[in-house]
Amino acid sequence: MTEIPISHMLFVSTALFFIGMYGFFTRRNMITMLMAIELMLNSVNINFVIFNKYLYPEKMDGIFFTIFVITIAAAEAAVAIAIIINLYRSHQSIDVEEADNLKN
Amino acid sequence: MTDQLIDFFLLMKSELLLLAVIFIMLFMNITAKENADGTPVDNNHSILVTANILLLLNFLAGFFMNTSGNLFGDSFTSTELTAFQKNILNLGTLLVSLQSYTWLKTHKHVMEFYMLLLATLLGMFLMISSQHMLLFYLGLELSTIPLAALVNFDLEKKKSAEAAMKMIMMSAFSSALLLFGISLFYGTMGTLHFQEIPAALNGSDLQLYCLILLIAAFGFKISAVPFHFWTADVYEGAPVPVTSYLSVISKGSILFVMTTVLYNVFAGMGVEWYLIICVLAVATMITGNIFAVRQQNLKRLLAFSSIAQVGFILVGMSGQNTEGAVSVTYFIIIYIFSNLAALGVISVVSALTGKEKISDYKGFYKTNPMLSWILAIALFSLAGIPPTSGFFGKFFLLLAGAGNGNYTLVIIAALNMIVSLYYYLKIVKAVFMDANEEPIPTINLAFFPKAGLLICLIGIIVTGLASGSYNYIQELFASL
Amino acid sequence: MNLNLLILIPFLTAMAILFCRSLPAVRSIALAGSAIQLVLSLVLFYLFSQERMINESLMLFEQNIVWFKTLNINYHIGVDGISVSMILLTAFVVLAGVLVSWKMPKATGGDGEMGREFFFLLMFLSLGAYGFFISLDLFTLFFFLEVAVIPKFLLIGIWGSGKKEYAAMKLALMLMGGSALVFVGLAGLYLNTYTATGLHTFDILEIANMSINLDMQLLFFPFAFVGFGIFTAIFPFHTWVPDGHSSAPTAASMFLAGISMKLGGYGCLRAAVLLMPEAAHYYSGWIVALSAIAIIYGAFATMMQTDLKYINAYSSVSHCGFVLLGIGMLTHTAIMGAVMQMVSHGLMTALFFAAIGMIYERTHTREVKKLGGLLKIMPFISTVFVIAGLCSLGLPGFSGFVAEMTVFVGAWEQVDAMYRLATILACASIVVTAVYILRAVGKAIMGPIADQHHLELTDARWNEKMAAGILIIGIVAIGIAPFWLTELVTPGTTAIMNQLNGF
Amino acid sequence: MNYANYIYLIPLLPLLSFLLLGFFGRKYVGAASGWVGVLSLGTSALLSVYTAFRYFFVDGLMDGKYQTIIPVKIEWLRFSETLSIDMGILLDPVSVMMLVVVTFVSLMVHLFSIGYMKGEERYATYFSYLSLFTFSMLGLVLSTNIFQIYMFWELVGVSSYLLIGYYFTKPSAVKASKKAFIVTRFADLGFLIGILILGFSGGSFDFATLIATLTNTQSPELTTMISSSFLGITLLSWALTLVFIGGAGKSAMFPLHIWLPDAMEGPTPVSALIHAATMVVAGVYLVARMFPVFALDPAVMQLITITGITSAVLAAIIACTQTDIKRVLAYSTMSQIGYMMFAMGISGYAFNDTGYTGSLFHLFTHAFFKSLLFLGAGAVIHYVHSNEMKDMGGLRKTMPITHITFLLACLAIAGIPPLAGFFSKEEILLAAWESNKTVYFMALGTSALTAFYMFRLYFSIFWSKEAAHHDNHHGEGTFTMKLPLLLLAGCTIGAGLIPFSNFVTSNNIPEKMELHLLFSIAPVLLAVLAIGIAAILYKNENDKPDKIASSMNALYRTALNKFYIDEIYLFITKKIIFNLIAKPAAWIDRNIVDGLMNLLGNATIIVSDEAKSVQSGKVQWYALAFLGGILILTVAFIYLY
Repeated sequence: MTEIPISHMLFVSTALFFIGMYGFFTRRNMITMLMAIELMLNSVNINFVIFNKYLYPEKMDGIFFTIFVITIAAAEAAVAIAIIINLYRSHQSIDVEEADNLKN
Repeated sequence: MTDQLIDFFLLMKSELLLLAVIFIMLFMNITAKENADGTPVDNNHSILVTANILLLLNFLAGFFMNTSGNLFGDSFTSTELTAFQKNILNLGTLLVSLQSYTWLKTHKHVMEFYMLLLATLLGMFLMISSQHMLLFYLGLELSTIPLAALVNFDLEKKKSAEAAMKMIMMSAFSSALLLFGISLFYGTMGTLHFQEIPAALNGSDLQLYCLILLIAAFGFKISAVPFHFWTADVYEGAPVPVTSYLSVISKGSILFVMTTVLYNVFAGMGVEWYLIICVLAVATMITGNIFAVRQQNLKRLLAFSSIAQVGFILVGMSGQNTEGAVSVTYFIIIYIFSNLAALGVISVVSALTGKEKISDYKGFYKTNPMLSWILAIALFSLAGIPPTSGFFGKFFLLLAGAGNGNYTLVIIAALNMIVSLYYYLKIVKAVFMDANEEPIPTINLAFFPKAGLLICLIGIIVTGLASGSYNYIQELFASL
Repeated sequence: MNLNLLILIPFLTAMAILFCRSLPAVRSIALAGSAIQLVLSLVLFYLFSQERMINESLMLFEQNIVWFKTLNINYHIGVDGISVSMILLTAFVVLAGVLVSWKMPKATGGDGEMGREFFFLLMFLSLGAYGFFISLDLFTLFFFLEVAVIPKFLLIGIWGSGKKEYAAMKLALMLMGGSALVFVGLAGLYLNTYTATGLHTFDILEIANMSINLDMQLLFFPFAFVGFGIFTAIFPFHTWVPDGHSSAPTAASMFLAGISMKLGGYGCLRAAVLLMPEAAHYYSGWIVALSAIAIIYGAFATMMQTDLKYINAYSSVSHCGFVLLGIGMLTHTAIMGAVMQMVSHGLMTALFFAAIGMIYERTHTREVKKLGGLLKIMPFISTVFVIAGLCSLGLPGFSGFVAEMTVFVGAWEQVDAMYRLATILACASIVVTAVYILRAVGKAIMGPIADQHHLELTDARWNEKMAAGILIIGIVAIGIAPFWLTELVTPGTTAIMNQLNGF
Repeated sequence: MNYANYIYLIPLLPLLSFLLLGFFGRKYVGAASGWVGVLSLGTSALLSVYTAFRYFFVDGLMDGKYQTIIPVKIEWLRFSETLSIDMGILLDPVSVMMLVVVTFVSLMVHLFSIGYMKGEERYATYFSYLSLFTFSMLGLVLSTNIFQIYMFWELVGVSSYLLIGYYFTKPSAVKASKKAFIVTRFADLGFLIGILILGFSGGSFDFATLIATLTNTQSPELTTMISSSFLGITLLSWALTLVFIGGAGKSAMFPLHIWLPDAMEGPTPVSALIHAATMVVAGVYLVARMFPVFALDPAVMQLITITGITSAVLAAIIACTQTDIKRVLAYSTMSQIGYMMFAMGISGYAFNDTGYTGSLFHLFTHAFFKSLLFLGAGAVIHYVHSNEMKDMGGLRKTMPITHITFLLACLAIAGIPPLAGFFSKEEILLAAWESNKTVYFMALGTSALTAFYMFRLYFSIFWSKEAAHHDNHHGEGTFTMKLPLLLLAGCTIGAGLIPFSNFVTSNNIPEKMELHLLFSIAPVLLAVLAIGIAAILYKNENDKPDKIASSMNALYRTALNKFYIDEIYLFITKKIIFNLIAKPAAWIDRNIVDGLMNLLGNATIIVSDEAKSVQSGKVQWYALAFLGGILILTVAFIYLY
């Protein structure tokens, strides 16, 4: 089995990153936006892993980074969702477009 | 083994002490007594006294037994400089804590406030000491995520929730971009260790792109234009003490890190980041000032003014010499005092009357002369008027910036000072000159806020006139 | 003599004022403090004259304390004759200002008249002025220059009249603009100095002994000069003067026009011309042109004013033009004239504002059209007004004549046709000055009584008489015997000339 | 007694009395103020006469030439190595002569004023002003330095201003004082620039040095001043012309004379002192002071001549039509000063200097008879409370002393021998005859006109109709008012007999006075004829004058309206300077210069307002901006830079 070249991998991760970003810009539901962020983070994780695997297999930096990113993403999501829930209580909506009272 | 252990304790002294405080708080929270009907006993005052005393001790402890050395495979470092920077943040936190007394006294979740607050501080400490991107990233996130929760700390307020949402969304977005940058860095260099990066820098386009992403992440935290949009909304929506914390401590810590990272780690790409910083500085100063001119809400105004201040700091940072680093650090101290004094007054007034508009402050002098003077002096310091220390801070920042030969930048900065003076004076005008039918009633300050404000006031006056602090920072940087 | 006393006394006075409760106590302390200042400055004058006989060095009573070591910023103070004359002027005006404010102007925004704050700010302002005049380090100089901005803002905004907030804001912003330019100029100068230790320096005496790169001089001279020039109402950045002066309470107007505008002229001389002589030569045509415009244009603009304070404010623009003209001419006599004009204008305009303030306090109007025949009602105040006016139009026997003539004679030494034209224009302003002064005097002081209610008004009180007396003594002392002043300033101006001719 | 021991007292005594009366007069001296002034002036006058005696007869003359003595001189203000203002006292024939004239006339005026000003509210102030004026005038005539003269020049100007505006509640007085000051100030501008040129190019402000340098044909200063020119006129001419403009302004020469008639708003004794005898001749004095230098430049001398003769003729014509007696006298003064001026202009230096001597001689005699005329007029005005001729008439019986002295003065000014005016006028006419016939005939005509209008005045006041019944509460005046009239009348008779050229000549070498009796026939006859015509027309009330006036309507109207010169000035100042310069300047300042400043501020505010919408409150937009920032930086630094 031939090895998949790194460029393929990178293509996937980059695509994932920008898909996530697109989602972040276009979705109006806050939860969906969070999911989009997760996509972006995951693309980063793929990056780390493939760089580690393909380019610098002698050290484990990338892998470790990935683990920490996953952890922190979870924590971030938890806090974010808590905030969103709280927001829902006061706004009765989790539509990001409607949360624009603070402006100018 | 014992030696190592002692070293470990000494090197991580700040972090460990902070952890200890957090755990004491946690313990107190767990063991909190409840009333017969299950509601917690209202012992806020004693909690606040304890917390403030602990923070004071923490701050005082920061002066002693600072050693230098590395830990965790050289990814954590502690030097005199980091110890000093951490202690600056300790002081700032103490001041914020003192000033939040009025607000917290009637709040239901005092303990949680402190735990979250100190957790972010811990994150900043880690960040300052980090010698590895991983640790840096961990510190960054640790200092951001609890802050979002803090922004939402007035749970019942609509604005608070919205602000928190904006903050968490934006910080998640920015950290995603930062991580993307770091991952690419990793790809190009194979290492994320600060000591190894300089050798691995080759100035390629990809690395430059990564650097831009890194600076953008910094820019987000210090609210440099165009990464600043969240700032005003969050500052306005958050409870005033949190705003204070965000605007000085959080920003200050990032600026410390940014100085270290740019000056030491990315010195090899100095030409590139210098230009980026210049562009950001100009954009930040101008935008911050322009937006601040027409604000009616004081918190929002100070948010934009703090953006403008960051512009000035970036000018200093663009100096790329020891003076640059020194003046940035020095200015942060001054900025902490000045901004906390201004926000401290606003915090007290806001907590007691809920008034935050400039027009509410008309005739303030008539009822609260002392607070008015403190506010005015703080604003003068922010505007850079002598004999307040703000003058010295700004002067040295711009001097450092000019030291690199970029006089245009300095001219733009100098002109921006005029605009900034305008909106600061607008507040002063409302306070001193305008008559008001219903001025804010006379406020009786509790001991803690009063102490906090006085410390700020002394700091504002002394830090500049007495050259000691500047010379000390200079020595710290020179010894690196 | 320890020059720090000059800063210390106002500081201590200000501090003492802070701890006073009642207005009488406050103003007594302020009066005592400013009287001590005057005595101190006279002592300084005496000691300086004594010391000058045996000591040849440019600056006397020097003190040099390291402040920010690594930046080579020192607290370096010392005086030469120019500074001493400025210090004397400050002391005179401060004392007169305190006396005039005996009955406080009404304050807005605060509680009652706020006497404590008023005198505190006045003392603070004088502290800034003293500090500025004794500084020999550009940083210290700039520090004290800016110290004075905020008190002015507050004084005008709180105790002023008319469009006071607008005026206060305008003044603060324009002066801040001036400071900003000064900052750029000084910082640029600093960064182009090289000392033996490898550090840059802010020290005026050290910089004077170096030759700064010509390109850099050409780049930074305009910043420094225009920056300081804004304080001295350089055309076209003079518009803060009319608004600021006319809205300010009497004492603040006196300080503003009497002292504050002199900071600019002194700065131009000390920081710009002395330190960047080649650039001064290069730009002298511009300076002369701008100041000639300011002189004649200011004078014509004054003719159309109907508010007494506006009249004096615009005439200040015109008169301060002489200062800049003298500096721009770059001849020894002209520069000496500029210094004398600074002193003279300081005293004269303070006297003018004092008189206007007294009239306004009684009649509640400054409109020339609503006044008339005041000589009959309040002869003392009217006489003071006329004396100030006559000094303003350059009558011999008063200081204005001496100063203006010195500037003219010095200016004429520049043979270039453009300079000559500027000089003639400047000379022509004496006619225009006569026109507007006499119009004001003729309408307000002489003529039939405009308002029968004015007949009930009283003449000057003791404090006002003393204030006017002090200033008139100063004016006449220069007008009758100018030689002491020229002797005082000559070594200083000679040093500047040597610098200018030294390449 | 050495000059230096006392000479400074002459100007300082009036100064002292000014200070005393100015500070304490109103409260403490009160009614005695007049006597304080008289005392100080009397002492000054005595000292002056003593000085004159000593100078002319004891020690002034050495080696056949009157020496210039400078007993007192201090350096007052040093400008540069060569230029300084020195304060000093210079004694030479001209200044000593002027010293006597000024102190004497001033003393007379002081005396007269004691009665005339009695009961005035600001009695002490009046005398302090008078003293101030006398001090300034003495300082002026004793100056050693051209800048010193300029200083006192300004001081006399301001004292004149104060005295004209003495009745300050009268708008016309205020206006007149303002006009006098501003017009002379305008002239002084020329003087000042002239001084600057002379000082810079001539190398000194000191008269002696300046004259010595510039009359030395070898000196580089003179060479420079003659060789360099501006607009085709040499520097020397410029300087002298400008200095002369200063003199012309003070001496009310055409076209700068417009202030003098209005200046009659002041108290009449003041007019006698300032606007007849002393200050207005300062211009002549100035030319005399610098005569050696003026004589170097024929063009300027010609200008002086033209100005002088034009003023003389013009003023004489106008004087014939005026009805206010003080105005008639004012124009007559102007006309007589024109005489002096053109006499200066036609004179040569050292030889052929009859004009010079005549001019100063006329100055000397004119001071006496003109102040006498004014004081007489003052007495009349005091008596009838009006300035207008129509309110007078037939006063010869009620005011005998005034009448006689006035008549004497009229005869003197008309040039009837052997009164003072005859001798001096003859000298001037002689000089004119010798140098320029046109000038001579014009002067002769003027002389006749002078006789005519003076007697028109005299007859209208003292003859004409019968005396109206004035409430005669104070009679002809007190003794202090009559005494000066008599003393001055004495001088008017005697002054002409002084052999003037024995004392005052252009090069200070005494000459013998010659009388050309034959030459005098024509002028005297003409004068008598003119007096005759005046007598026919005005001795008794009739309608002949009106008929004549209407028969030459245009000329009469023009003269009555003073040749519309005032209107021209008014047009220039009000319409052109005010509307075209001052108003636009003020407007531009408020709207354009200040507008630009405000615009900067307002623009910032507007931008700020507009920019606020960028902060939309939408978090996705923020993130987009974030990304945009990164993209811009990326594009800028990776692809562009």
